[in-house]
Formats: sequence, C-alpha cells, structure tokens
Amino acid sequence: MKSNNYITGLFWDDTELIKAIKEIQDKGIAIFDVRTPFPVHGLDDVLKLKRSRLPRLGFVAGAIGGILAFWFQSWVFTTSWPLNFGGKPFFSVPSFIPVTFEMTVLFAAISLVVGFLIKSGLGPGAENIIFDERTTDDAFLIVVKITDNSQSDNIFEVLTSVGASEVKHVEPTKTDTHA
Amino acid sequence: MKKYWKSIEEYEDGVKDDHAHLPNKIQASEALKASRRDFLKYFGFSVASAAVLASCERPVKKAIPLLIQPEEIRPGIASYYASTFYVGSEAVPILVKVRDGRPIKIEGNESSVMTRGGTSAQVQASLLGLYDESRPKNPSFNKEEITWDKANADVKEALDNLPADKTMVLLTATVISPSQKALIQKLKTKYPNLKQVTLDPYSYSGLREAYSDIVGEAIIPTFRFDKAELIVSFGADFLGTWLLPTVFTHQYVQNRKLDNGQKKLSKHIHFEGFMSLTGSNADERFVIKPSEEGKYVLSLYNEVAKSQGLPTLDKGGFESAVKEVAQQLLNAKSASLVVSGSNDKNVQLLVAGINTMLGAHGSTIDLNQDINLYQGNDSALEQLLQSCKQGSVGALICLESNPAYNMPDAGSFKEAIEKVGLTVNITAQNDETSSLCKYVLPASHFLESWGDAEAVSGMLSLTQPVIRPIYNTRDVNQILLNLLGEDISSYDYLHQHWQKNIIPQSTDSNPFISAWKVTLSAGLLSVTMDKKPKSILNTNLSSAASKVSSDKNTDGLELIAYQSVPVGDGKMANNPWLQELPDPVSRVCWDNYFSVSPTLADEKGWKQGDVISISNIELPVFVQPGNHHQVISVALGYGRTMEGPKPEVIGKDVKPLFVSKGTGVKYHTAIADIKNTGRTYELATTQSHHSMEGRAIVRETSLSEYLKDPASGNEMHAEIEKLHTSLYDKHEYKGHHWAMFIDLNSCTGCNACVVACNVENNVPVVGRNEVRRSHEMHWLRIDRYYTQAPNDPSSLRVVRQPVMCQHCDNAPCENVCPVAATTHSSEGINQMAYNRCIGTRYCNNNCPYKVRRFNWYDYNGADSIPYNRKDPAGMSTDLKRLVLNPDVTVRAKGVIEKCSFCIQRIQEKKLDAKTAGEPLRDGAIQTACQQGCPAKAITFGDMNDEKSVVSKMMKDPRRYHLLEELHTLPSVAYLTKVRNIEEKLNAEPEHKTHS
Amino acid sequence: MHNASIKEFTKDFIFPKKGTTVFTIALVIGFLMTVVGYFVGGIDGHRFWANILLNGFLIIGLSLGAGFFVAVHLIAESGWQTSVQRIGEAMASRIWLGALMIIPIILGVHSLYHWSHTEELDALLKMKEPYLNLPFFVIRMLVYLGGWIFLLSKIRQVSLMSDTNPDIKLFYRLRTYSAIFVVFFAITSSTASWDWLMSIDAHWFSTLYGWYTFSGLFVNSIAVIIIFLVVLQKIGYMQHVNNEHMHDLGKYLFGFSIFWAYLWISQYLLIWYANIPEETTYFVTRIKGFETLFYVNLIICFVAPFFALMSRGNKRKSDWLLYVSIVVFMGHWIDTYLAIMPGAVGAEHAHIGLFEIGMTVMYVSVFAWLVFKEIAKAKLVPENHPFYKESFDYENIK
Amino acid sequence: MYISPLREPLVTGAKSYKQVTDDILNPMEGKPGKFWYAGITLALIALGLGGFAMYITVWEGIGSWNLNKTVGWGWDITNFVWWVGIGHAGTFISAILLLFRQKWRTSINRSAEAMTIIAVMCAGLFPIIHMGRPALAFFVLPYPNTRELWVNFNSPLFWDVIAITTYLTVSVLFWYMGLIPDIATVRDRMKKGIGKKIYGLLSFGWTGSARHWSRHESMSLILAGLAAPLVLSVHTIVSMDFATSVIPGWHTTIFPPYFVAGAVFSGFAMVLTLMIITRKALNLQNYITVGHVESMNKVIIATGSIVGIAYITEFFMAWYSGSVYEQYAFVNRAFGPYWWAYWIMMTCNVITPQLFWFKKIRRNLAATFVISIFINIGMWFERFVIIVTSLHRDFLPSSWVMYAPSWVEVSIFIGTFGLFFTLFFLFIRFFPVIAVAEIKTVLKSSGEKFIKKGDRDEK
Repeated sequence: MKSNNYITGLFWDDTELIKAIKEIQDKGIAIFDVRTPFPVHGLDDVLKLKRSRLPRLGFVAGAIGGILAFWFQSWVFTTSWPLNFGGKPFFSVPSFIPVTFEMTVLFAAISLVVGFLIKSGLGPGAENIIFDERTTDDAFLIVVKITDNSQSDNIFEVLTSVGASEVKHVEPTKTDTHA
Repeated sequence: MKKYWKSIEEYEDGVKDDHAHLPNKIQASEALKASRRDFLKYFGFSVASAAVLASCERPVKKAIPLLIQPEEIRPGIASYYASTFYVGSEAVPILVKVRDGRPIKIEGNESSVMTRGGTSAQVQASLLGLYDESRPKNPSFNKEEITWDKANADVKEALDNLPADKTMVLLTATVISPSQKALIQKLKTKYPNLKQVTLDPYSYSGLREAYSDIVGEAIIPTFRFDKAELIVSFGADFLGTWLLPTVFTHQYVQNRKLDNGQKKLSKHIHFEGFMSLTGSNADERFVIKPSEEGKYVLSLYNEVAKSQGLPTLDKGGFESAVKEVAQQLLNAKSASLVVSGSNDKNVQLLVAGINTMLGAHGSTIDLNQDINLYQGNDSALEQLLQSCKQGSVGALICLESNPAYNMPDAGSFKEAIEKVGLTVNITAQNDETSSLCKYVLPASHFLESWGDAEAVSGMLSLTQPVIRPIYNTRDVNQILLNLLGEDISSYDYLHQHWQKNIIPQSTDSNPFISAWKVTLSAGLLSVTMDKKPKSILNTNLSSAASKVSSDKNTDGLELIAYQSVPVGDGKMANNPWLQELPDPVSRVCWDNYFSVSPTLADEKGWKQGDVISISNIELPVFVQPGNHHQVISVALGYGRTMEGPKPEVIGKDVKPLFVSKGTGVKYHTAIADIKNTGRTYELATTQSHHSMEGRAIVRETSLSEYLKDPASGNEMHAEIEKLHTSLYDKHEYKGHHWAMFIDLNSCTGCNACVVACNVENNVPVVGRNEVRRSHEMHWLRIDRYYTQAPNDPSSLRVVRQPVMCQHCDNAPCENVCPVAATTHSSEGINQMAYNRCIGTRYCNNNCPYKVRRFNWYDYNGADSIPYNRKDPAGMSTDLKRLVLNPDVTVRAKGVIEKCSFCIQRIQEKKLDAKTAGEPLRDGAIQTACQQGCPAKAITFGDMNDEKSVVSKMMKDPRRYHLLEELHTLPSVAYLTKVRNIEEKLNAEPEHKTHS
Repeated sequence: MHNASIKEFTKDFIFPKKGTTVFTIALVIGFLMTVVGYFVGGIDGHRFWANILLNGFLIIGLSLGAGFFVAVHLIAESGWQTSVQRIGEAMASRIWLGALMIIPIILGVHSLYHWSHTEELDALLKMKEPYLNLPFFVIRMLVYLGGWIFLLSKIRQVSLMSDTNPDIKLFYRLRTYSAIFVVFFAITSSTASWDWLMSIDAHWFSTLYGWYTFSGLFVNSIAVIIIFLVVLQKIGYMQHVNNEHMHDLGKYLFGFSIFWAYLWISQYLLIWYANIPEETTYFVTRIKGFETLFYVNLIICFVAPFFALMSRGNKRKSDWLLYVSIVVFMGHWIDTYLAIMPGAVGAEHAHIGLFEIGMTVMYVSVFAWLVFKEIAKAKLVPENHPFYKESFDYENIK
Repeated sequence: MYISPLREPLVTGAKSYKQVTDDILNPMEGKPGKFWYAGITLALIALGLGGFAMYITVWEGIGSWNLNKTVGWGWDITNFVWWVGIGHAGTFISAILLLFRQKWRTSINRSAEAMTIIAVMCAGLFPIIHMGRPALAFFVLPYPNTRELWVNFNSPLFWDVIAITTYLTVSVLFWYMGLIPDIATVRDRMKKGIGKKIYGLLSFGWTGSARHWSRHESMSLILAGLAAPLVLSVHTIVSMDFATSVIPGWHTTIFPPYFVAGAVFSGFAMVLTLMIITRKALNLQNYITVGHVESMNKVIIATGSIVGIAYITEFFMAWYSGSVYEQYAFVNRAFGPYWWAYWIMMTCNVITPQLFWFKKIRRNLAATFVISIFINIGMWFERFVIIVTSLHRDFLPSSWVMYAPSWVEVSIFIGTFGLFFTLFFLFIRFFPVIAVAEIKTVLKSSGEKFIKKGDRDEK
C-alpha cells in the first residue's frame, strides 16, 4: 500500500526553483509536482513534461464539427427539403462556409476546454489538494511524494540543502488523484 | 411527398386515402391524385367557413341547419351577383363576390360594353360602406328611434295633411333608376304640389344648359374617347372624375395601346390650371389660369373657324397660343373631340361649337345617347333655397341628396331648412342633413337594395341585394312605395316594372326563357330607344362669345376646386380605404390641402406643410409641380362632419369659398384674402421624392421614335440582357411560371388596382399618422415621377409606374431570410409564410424595389397581446372584419407581407381546372389589380405556356424589367411608355453600357 | 549563445562561382524555352504582353512584399525578424529590377487594356476615362515606382549603414522610412493593382481587389524569403536561424495563406451571393475555360499550406517549409495568371505553354541571381540592430 | 530570455510577485467605494430605462420605433454592429497579440475580454429585440421538427446567430480559463467563509500544478489560434449582413476586412476609454502604463488608417463602377441630408486617430481619452451612415424617406449602456481586473524592478 504522504519545499523565486529542481533530480529524487503562481518558463523542460495532446484533440473535434456542419447543411438543402431561395442552387457551397467554419471553431474550442478540464481533474467543485495557499500568490513549491517512509529524512535534507525556505511534511486528508 | 400517419389506426391500416371526407366533386378521379396539402386546404376551407357561418352577425332566429342545401350555396366557394354601383356620381356595372353570405369584393361586370369589367377606386372601396357601423340603423323622429310602421304612417299623414299652399319638395340626388323615376312620378301624381329638385354634389349644370341651347334638351351627350384620334380637353378630368371616368378610361386607352400591331396612338392635348390626373396623362399640356379658360376656348374656336372660312367670334386673345392645336384639330377633323370641364354654359357652348365645326357631333359625340348622370340644375337649387326661406315649402324630403353638405351654399341651406315644417331625410349614411331633419328614414346600402340604373340611355343595369340588410333599413324603392302606401315589396315592384316597361323594349330578350331571370343574372340589358334623333338646332354663339370675352382677367391668385380621384365628391369620405389611398398626382392621403406651384411657393416663401388661410379656411400648402404659378388648387369632398365611429373631420370643406349667386356654381374663383398662419401641419404622403434621378426606371419614348424602332427608349434592355451572366444556373420551372405585364402606356394612374388589391388581400389601413411615418401597408403602389428640363417648368411631364412585388426569380429578399419564411415557389412566385416570419425586416432592406411591408403594430387584432391594437381607422371592428377575404391570412404584428400575385386566385383557378379535368385556360386567372383595372393595363399569365398572352408580350420590344441590371430576374415586366409627340425623349438616359 | 558562436553562425555570404553557372544555365534554358515557345506556340501580342505583365508583376511583387515585411517588423519593433531581415532587405532593394520588368507594359497597353483604345470606348469606359487614360496611367506608374524605389533603397541604405555605425538613431531613421513606406504602400498597393491588373477587365470593379492582390503578393514574398533562407542554409550560411525562427516563418506562411484565402472567399462569396452581372462577369470569365486552374489555385494557395503547416512540427522543419514555399510560390503564379490571362488573352488563346514557363524561369533566375548577389554585399544579420540579441533568445509557446 | 533594453518596462514601480497580487486584488478585497455605488446605481437606472423601452417595443410593436417601409434597420442594428465591434478588442488582444507575442497585452487582456463578453451580450440583445416577433426568435435555430422545416443557411443573419453564439462561447471559455488561476489566488487569500466557498467552486480546483500550467498554456495557445480567425470571422459575417445584399453602399467586397479593422479600431478605443478611468480609479498605474496606452494607440492608428483607406477606396470605386446607384449612394452620404453623420464619421475615424502619429499625443492620457471617445462616436456613426444613409435612398426614388429614432430606440441604446456598466462594475468588484498570473510571467522580463528603464529616446 502506497502512502499518501508528501514533503514540500517552498521557494520564493522561480530561478531558484528551477535550479533546485535540477539539483533534486540530480540526486535521483522524483519530483511529484511543482506548484507555482504562474507558468514558470522552462519548468516543463526541467520536469520533462510531455507535450500535451490537446492540439490533436482540438483538431479532431474541429474536423468533426466542420464536417458535421457541412454535411448537415448540404443534407437539409439537397435532401431533406430543397427550397429555392432567390434562385440559389440547392447545394450552395459558398453559403455553407461561414457556418462550417464557426462550427469547426466551436467544436474545437469546447473540446479543448473540456479536454483540458477532464485531463487536469479540474471543474466546478473539484477539490484538489492545496499544499500551501501561498503558491497561488508568490510562493513556489516542490512536492515530493513519499513512497517509502525511510526516504523522508533524506528528502527533507535535500530540499533544505537546495535552498527551500520551508520544508514541510504534508498528510492530505483526501486522496490526491489529480495532482 | 412523404405521407405521415396521424394515428395508430392509420399506421396499422396504412395511410388512408385522405380524401374520403371530401365532397363528391373533389372525389373525382382527378382529385384522388391530389396531395395531402390539398386535403388540408379543403379541410381548412370547410372548417373556416363553418366558423364564419357560425359567427355571422345576424341574430339567429331559426337555428335549424339547412336540410337541403341550396344548390348555389357551397361553403367556401364564392358566388358572384351582378349589380350596379351608383352612389350619386358615376354608375358602374359590377359583380359582387359573396363568400359564405358575406359580400367581400366588388369586380367590374365584364359583360358591360361600357366598362368591360373596369372599376374605379371608389367602386372597389364602396363595399366597405356596407359594413359601416355609423349608418343609421333605425327610422327616427327627432333622433328618437321609431318603428318603420310609425315612421311611414307619420310621414304619410304629415304629407297628406300638408296645406295646399305649401309645396312639398323631393330633393333627390340624380335619379338614374327607371323604376325609381316611376315611383317619383307616382308620388307627384299623388301629391300634385310635390316638386322634385335634383342636387348633385358636383354641378354639370352648365354643360346641360349649353346643350339645352343647342339641341333643345338639357342633355349630356355621350362622349366617345375611343373614337377620337385627337382629344382636346379644357380642364375636363375625364380619366379621374369627369362624368364617367371608368368608362372614359376604358375608351381612352383603346387608342393608347400598341399591342397587336397597332401603330397609332390618339393624341391628347390638355389645358388646365392645376395638375390633374388627366392632365398628367396628356401628350401636350397647356397650363392656363382658370379664368382664361373660356378665352382659350374662344381663341381656339376662332382659329378653327378662320381656317375653315367660317365666321369668327369676338377675340379670345390667345389665338396664337392655340394656333397649332387648331391645326391639329383640323387635321383630325371629325375624329377629334373637344371637351371642357367648365360649369359655365357659355364656355360649353363654344366647345360644342368647335365640335360642331369639326363634325365631332355624330362622330365622337353621340347626341342620341344621353348620359343621365348629373341632372341637377344650379338655378333650381337657388330657387329652392329662396322658397324655403320664404316659408313656402311645407315639406322637404331629402332623398340621398345630403343638402347640408352638397348644396353649393350649404350654409344658407341650414338656415333655410329651419323654415320648413316637415323634414325627412332618406339616406343610407348618417349624413350632415340627418341632424337637421325631423324624420330620418334609413335607406339600405346599394348592396342591400333592389334597384336599377340607366346611366347612359338605353344601357340598363340592375341592382340586387347580396346580403339581407344588416340594420333595420329599407331600400329606397321600398321607402317610396311605403310613402305611396303601396303594399308591395320592392323586389316585386322592380320585377313588375321591368316586366312591363323595360324587357319588352329589349333588343336581345329571349322570349323562351324568363327574360327577367336572365337579365337579373347578367345584370345588364340594352334597350332600343324610340326617341327621335336629336340634332344641332342653334349655332349662334355670339352672345356666348361676347360674355366669355368680356370676362375680366384677374391678375392675382386664383383658386380651383377639384374632385380628388380617391375621395371624389366626398360621398364616401368616411371610407378608410379611400382616405388612405394616395392621390394619384400628389400622393398625399388623409387630407386636402392647397396645392401651389413651386414658383408660387418660392415667391411666397411657403414650404410644404405651412398652413395658410384663404378666406378663413386654413389648410396646409402642398407644393405641386404643374400648377399654374398663379393658381392654388384644393380638393372638394373633405371636411365632412357626418358622425361615425371616428368622428374626426378629415380636411376642410372648401365649398363655401365657391359660393356664387345667380351664375351657377363656378369651381374657380379669385383669391381675395390670403394669410399665413405661421403654423405647420404634416401632410401624410407616400412619396417624398419625385425625380427619377436620371435612372432608367420608367422608360419612355415618343411615337415617332417608336415607329422607327419599337425598342426605342428601351435600348438598355437588350444590352443588359446580353450581359446577363450568373455564377449559377437558373432553376427550372417545369409547370407554370407566372408572369405579369404592365403596360405603362395604358396605365392612367387611377388607383383602382390599389384598392382592389387592398380589398382582396386584407391589407390593413393604418391611418394618417402612420402614413406620415411611412408605415403605409399597400402592397401595390403607383409611383409617380416628374421629368422636366432644367429651369423649364413647361416641359414638365409625369410618368407613373405601378410597383408591386416583382416576384424575382433571383430574389435578393429570399436569400437573406434566416428562417426561410420567404422562398420561391416551383411556379416562380416569391412566397411569404407569415406563420414563419419573425420580422427581422432583412428581406425588406434587401428588396431593391421596396415593396415589402412590415406590420409595425397590431393593426387588426391578429396579435395575442391584449390592448395593443393600433387601428385608428376603425377597420378591425367586428362588423368591418366581415369584409375580410377568408382566403387570405390576416397578418399579425411583426411580420412582413407583400404582394402574392393573388396566390389564392391562382390556386382557385388551378383547382377549378383540375376538377374540370381541363388545362388551365390562359386568362382564367386574374389578379385583383388586373381585374379591377379599367384600362386593362395589367396582364397576368403563364410564360411557360407558349400561347399565352404574356408569352407573346415577352417578345415585345417594349418589354423591360425594373432594375434589370441587377439580374434579379423579375416576373413582373413593364412595357415602355410611348407618348404621341414628335420630339426625341431619350437624350441618352444616364446609364451605362458595356462592351 | 555566446558572441563567438553567433559570429560563426552568421558568417558573411560569398556568392559561389557555382551560383553563376547555375543561374547562367537557368537563364539560357529559360530564354530558349521562351524563344521556342514564342515561335512554336504562335504567341500573339495579347499573350506576349500578358506574360510580360504577369512576370513583371510577380517579380515586383516579391520586392514589395519583402519590403513590406521588413518595414512592418521594423515599425512594430519585432525582435525575431532581425535574423532574416537581410534577405528581405536584399529582395526589397532589387525593386528597381521589378520596376524595369513592369515598365515595358506601357508599350503593350493596347494589347492589355481595352480602355486604352480611346477611339472605341463605350459609355462606361468614357465615364472612367478621367482615371483610365494612358498619360495618367504612366504618371501613376512612375509615381508608384519612384516612391517604392526611393523608400526601399533608403531602408536598405540605412540598414547597411548600421553595420558600421552602431548609433541607435539609425534605427529610428530606419523606422521612419519604414513607416513612410508602409503608408505609401498601403495606398499604392491598391491603386497599382487596380491600374495594372483590375483595369484589364475595365468594366469590372471590386473594392477588395487591392487588398486581395496585396495579400497574394505578401504571402508569396514570405514563401520566397523562406526559399532564399533555406537555400542559404543548405549551402552553409544563415546557421543562426534556428527552429524558432523557422516556426515563426512557418506561422507567417500558414497565417497569410489563410488570410489570402479569407480575402479570396470574401470577394467570391459576396459576388456569388449578389450575383449582379456587372460583378459576376469577372468570375464567369475566370471559370469558363479555366475551370481546372481556378480550383487548383485555391487548393495550392490555401488547402496545401493549410494542412501542410497546421502542425507545429511541420512548421519547424526547414525542408518541409521549403517544399511548401515552392508550392505556394507556384500557387501565386497561377493566381496572378488567373488575374491577367482571362481578361487580357481570353480563354481560347490562354494556356500555360513553353513560353509562359520559359519566361518565368528567365525572370526568376535573373531576380534570384541578383538577390543572391545583393545578399552577398553585406553581413547576413544587422549586428547593430537593437533587437539583434533579442532575436536569438526566445521560444515559441508549445 | 533576453529583452532589448530599448523596450519599456511593462510593470513599473519595482514590484515583487507579492506586490503584484496585492495591488491587483486590492480593489476587490476592500469595501466598494462611493464611486462604485454611484456608478452602478446610474448604470442600473439606465438599464431600467432600457428595460422599459424594450417592454414598450415588445408590447406595442416595432412601430414604437421610427423605422419605416424603406429604412428597415436603424439604431437597432447600428447599435448591434457597434457593440459587436467593441466586443472585438478583448479577443483580439488576448488571441492575436498572444500569437504575435506582444507582452503588453497581459495588463489589459483580462478587462478587455470582460468588456468583450459584456459588449457581445449588449449586442446580442438587438437582433432579438429588433424582431417583429421576438418570442419566435428560436425559429432561427435548426431544431428538428415535424414539418422538416429547417432554416435558411444562405442567410447572413443565420450565420450571424451562429457566429455570435460561437464567439460568445469561445470568448467566455477563453476568459474563464484565464481567470481560473486568479480565482484560485483570490480563494487562497481569503479567510474561511462563504466567499472562499464560492471562489473555491469557481476556481475549478486550481492548484497551480506545473502539469496544469503546461496544459493550460498549450490550451490557451490553441484557443488563441482558434479565436484569432474567429474574431475575423465574426465581424466578417456581420459585414456580410450588408455586403451580401444588392443595396448600393451595402454591397461592396471590401466590407469583410474593413469591418474587422473597424471593429478592432472601435474595440481598442473602448478599451482605452475604460482603462484610462479604471487604472486611475483602481490605482493600477503601475500595470497599465503610458507604454501600454501608447501600444494601443499604435494599433489604433493602424486600424484607423485601414478604415480610412477603406472609406476612400469605397468612394473611389463607387465612382469608378460607373453605376448610377453606387455613385448616388456615396454622393448622398457625403452631401445628402445625412451629410453631418458622414462628416462626423470622417472626422472622428479618419482624422482624429492620425493625431497619434505624434508621440506626445500618443503618450498623453488626457488626449488619448478624448480621442478614444471621438472614435467611439465616430464608429457608431460609421454604422449609422452605412445602414441608414444607404437604405433611406436606394434604387427607386419613390421610396426614399428620412429616418430619425424615437425615444424608445434611444432608450434601448441607453439601456445597453446600463447593462454594460452594470456588468462591468460587477466585474471589477468581483474579479481581478488584470490577469495576475500573466503579469507575473512578464515581471522578470519586463518589470521595472528587473530591467533598467528603457534607454529609448523619449523625444
């Protein structure tokens, strides 16, 4: 059974943070998460985060939206009930373009946001662990998950040594599934 | 078409034949092929008609359904009854369309040789008078309602007991009914001291007196504009209001059409002081002061006489001005016709003299056929006033004459009538006279009456009721019969009278079947006349000439009174359809006004809407190009104070300005007293810009150019046609493809079509204030433009163009409707689904012709919001709603509406053809505007039918489409206007050409 | 990056001997094709002059688009563009070449422009005569060319001055000239396209035409800048240009291809929708007899770059960008062809033959040759540009 | 990341991360001032007037407006286009400027986006209220029904419905996704209580995890990539409401890009109007600096000049087309009865923004404020000129009329101001006006504390 304990190290500067992360990683300690008040430049490289697949989701959803919209308009105008509007052809492609475009964007945008929220475990009422409330203000936090309690002292030390101004042991009450 | 099942049973049994419940007629094998939509229509018809019948206004006394349905009544299917329109001015044979017991439309009677089915705006609108709630509903005595029995008994008793030294006067409108004349004769026999005096709302006394001098009888001969190659009119508005305008329009356009290879046009020269409808149609127009009119006539007489070597009369003073006219008259000889609208006997004598010299009498003027209208005599009226004032009149019975308004000197009449002991007003309207009379005997509307008419001698027509009297009224014959004490119904009386006196004279009566029934059904009868032929007796015109030449010329401003085309003599002044009908010249409605020329307006510093006062009558100024610069014109027929649901007085009665003693009524006068009031008044106009701005909207040419090249003036059409490119193919119209042609040469602008359209299509009346806000709802309008060379008012010309939805095959309006409320039918009709319309008005913005109309308010109560109805004209009362055409949806607030090509008529005739199993005959479908047009300027048909008239017209080089360069492909086409003049009209219109 | 390595990466370009050979051969081939095409194809005056116009406009468009690219980035104080600025400058400074190529159309006005036949003008062209007449046409052309040559040469001159003089004032002066050029070009790009292209169909008009033409020549210039860049890289220069720069150029090509398509569809949709003959005639003449090209044009100017450059990865691959750029260049050649030929030559006589291809090969070789020569004249990066350093230190968001 | 010293700091006053948070959240954490109460009261009064006028409109009918048989659209659609135009700045700033890596956007994108959303809501009112039968507005949606009657996909009004709803949706998503981290900041700074609960709910459980940030940035970029053409498309489609027609003055091909430029132009002007007041009222001068204003003013010259060129192009082409209708339409604009509207438009939109070529004016807040209001007025008149002067005299002179609004139309317009400011006051009360997290990202590269003040020539 894995424990759900964490050790957090607090920093006050993003440059120091990056430096500390590198040092921690050099020491072979896996960083569970980093909490920052803003997207720190270069952090994903250091943490070797994979590039998000959201763009692909957006493309697919957009394509579906566009194709659906174009198909629907064509179906209505040529099959369901072909009506003569001002002598325009039933299959009046130029007229379908604006709506096709808008639907493409709409589908892509909604799917992106929904995909982002689901993937990140965010949403109305989502309750994720907040290790330190200052991380949304001006503090930077390195979170290390303790898989083996024997490691905790070492981690404590390492965090302090790389310049963390506060190092804490956190036992969250809820399972942290989406960190 | 997909079939939908509407119940489980149906689903299980398969979709049933939808037509099982239909009348047998529809169940014919043809009908089995009908679609579900047709079923819904039939079903809708029967439900709707049931509802209509159930809600009929009549008190239900015998609530027993018809066990055996009368053969001629079929719910949802209209019947037509022949009748005659006559309310004191012109008489027009009509057919009345009755749907489910309600008269809902008046059409012209096509069997009439005089009109060939033509109508006028007034004829069309007269229908509404039937549903007028302000009509007197019961007989009354001193404004207390009494029964007919009592009224009859009392009046009869009073008449019987009238002292012998007192005369009794029957003051009638002109009676053209033979049966009524006979009754009056009987009355005269019964009461020897009864005197009949005729009062016309507009006097033609001078004309009759002139002919009285010439032929010995005070007749008005018939004028044959169809036989005239040259028409010279001195102020006679024969296309608008003079005598028989509907008949004359029909005659006039016979020589103005260029179809069927006709290469000749009659020529029309017009002299007048203000811009009249007829003047605006003239080829040449001379603007003269009314006081000079007689001298112009005299000058013309002299010129004609001089050229023919006949003795001339006193100098008129305008000989040189009319020299050319005289020359043209001499060229045309007996094919010319000179008419005058003057009420001056002397002028009419001179006109008759010219006609005599030219040989027009007997050619374009038929002395042996009289026009029986306007039998009034001005001096008789003056005598009547005198004798009333002297107290020698003991009883005055007004019969549809409304002297309190119609008397030339209505003010004196109101004093005079106080001296009369017994006063009776027999009237169908709650008119001004009723309040002055002791007894009011309510007459029925002519659509509720039995009667007959002989407007032109020998041409008889019948009037028959098409609905039971709505109120407790009786027709005039019945009232007279009652007064005579004869116990006979007016129907029986009429029948007997005709059987005895008229049918035997008939030239075409068939002895084998009941001639009466045939006549009644046809509504018309011609009889031979056994009068002896009339001829010119007296040709001495010197006294007339000396009187005319001695008339003083006035230097100052002159005022002309005229009858406007919509309102006329004011008889139907409380008819909202007519009040909202824009004047064909000024395009102003809901008011009369002082029209002044732009020159005069500039000189006086007046702007349109400035209220000025002439002899204490205050009216706004309207700037009217084409008026003489020293002439102010004003319409009669306004300022009626009759009571009604809307007691508002519309305009001012200007008759008091024209009171003259001893010389008969003159409709022009010198202006003595004119003041600015400093106030302004906004006139309700439907057109505020009067120039075509160099655009090829109305295309015209001259006859000489036309003869050289029939496409002259229309060169643009071929060029544009050549350049028509499109980025997509045209839709195919496999069945019908409807088209409408409007011959601009035939259209005189009389506006009959506009009212016909309003009546047919339930077009709401919105009232003066809404018209001011450009909210008028007319589906069809007649645009009027002036063209004029710069700084040359004499070159002013008027062109007109009826514009309705053009039913474009590439309609810009249809493209943009977001909800598909307006689409193109498979027969080329631009159709509106009112139910679907959400009212974005996008279509209207996009319509280059601006023919779409938006329901700005709840004009007729079709809205579901309570208390928001905007019906200033009172058109949506329960009674007036009965006039609505059940085949046409009443539109709710917030939807767009427009001309539908009378889709209901198209569908009806298609269905008729289908049930008869015959192909649809070309011409079977007539749109309302087409049918109402007295000039037959509108043609409707199927351009896919190669033999149809419109298909032939498609090849006419005069054909063009409005704004055709936009490639909207309208289904409405126009034929160029060709004027009978020499000059070249198209000095390269400002348009572009492509290589 | 250290200064030393930047120096290495940005070493000056020396025009290689091999280049002379390559361009000479290309020129000769082009010339031969042109001559052979002329005689074999039976080229008439219309087609001859139409090709002069087509290639002249294409070449001057490249200079103008590149000039606009440089100028706009200068006034917008964009950093990254500094790395490729010299290519744009070199293209722009060869504006006189484009001018020389376009001026000959004055000799061919009667073959190109119906309105120049003053003796047989219809009413509409008569009405337009105050604008569409030969003297005014020539005057306008001289004004455009003079203005462009002056301003673009000035930009190049000041930029070159900055190589030796680090004064920031030079940058401000450069910015001023750029601003003047942008304003001048904003107006003249429209009027020039009306004069030279739109007036071929003298009856036709479209308010969008100028902007549409501008968008085409601009995206075409970006494609050509990319081509020059990648070619230089392939022969060992311009190594300072990294993936981020490629990514930005790719985005440019992608974005402006979409922008071009946007203007194309805006013009087409509105004319198609209203379907008024005076407007539809333009597209009708361009579809009838040119069906394939009409749609191919759309595909290679829009669909191809759109899908080819949609993904982030593709925008960062210089080879891929090169191919796409070549396709885009061909697309805009077709676009210009479609703008000129249907009106000037007509569907019956216009087709793409040896003559057309040869002439373009010839023109393009001359242009490329001279641009390479021009690039060789100066440093490959403006080292004293105030955003020079910034240009190397940025990243695109992932 | 190296930043040229030429560039001006985007955050002045030596701010630390903490100070950034404090400064920006300060206005919403304290009690609202008199100014706020006075403002929202006025706004609510205006909103009430508008509501009453709309009630009259629906009850009585469109007849309570002064539109007529010829001029079917007047103030309604003028206001609609005007508000939609204003609603273009926000997404332009956050999407297109993001793509162009313009860092100065970070200080204004939040409020500009909020303004966008509110403006689009104001705009959205008009297409509904201008209908004759607004209760049936749902007819424009292609919902399945037994008659198989859909809608007309040819209609630009239908495109409009789709475009505006898409635009509103995407703008709200974009704005809200950007807000989440800041809401989390608010949440975490709050003591326990109902406020914390609500902001907790609204923050969607944001923690500031590096993974979230990475994904968030990626999503933002693609949303920006989608929103950029979307911004163009919305006003393009609005322009097609006119340009697809055949009416002279409406039907012209330049409309799509020209409307977009005009929309951005008016949007920026409105952002400036609001920002110049807001920065003062909320004490945010260090974040919305003169440099920001200058950058926006540059966009204004660019778009204003594009619009000016479009005006001239249209005028020239009207003559060049040789069509009497086109020629008349433009002569009528400039010299017809509505000449004043045209010249107000020309003065405000073409002439006044040219003053921004002068650096002194560009960097002068008072001048910018005045000019921004001029532009707002000018752009309103542009739409009025396009709609009313084109319609009131089109093809057939017989139908030519004049149009002036009724009190109802004016009141509805005032009402939308009421709605706009009501929502804007609520926004500045309950949400951070500046994107806190985004400011922090540029603080080190562009904050005064970290870089030297630009050595650029201040002359």
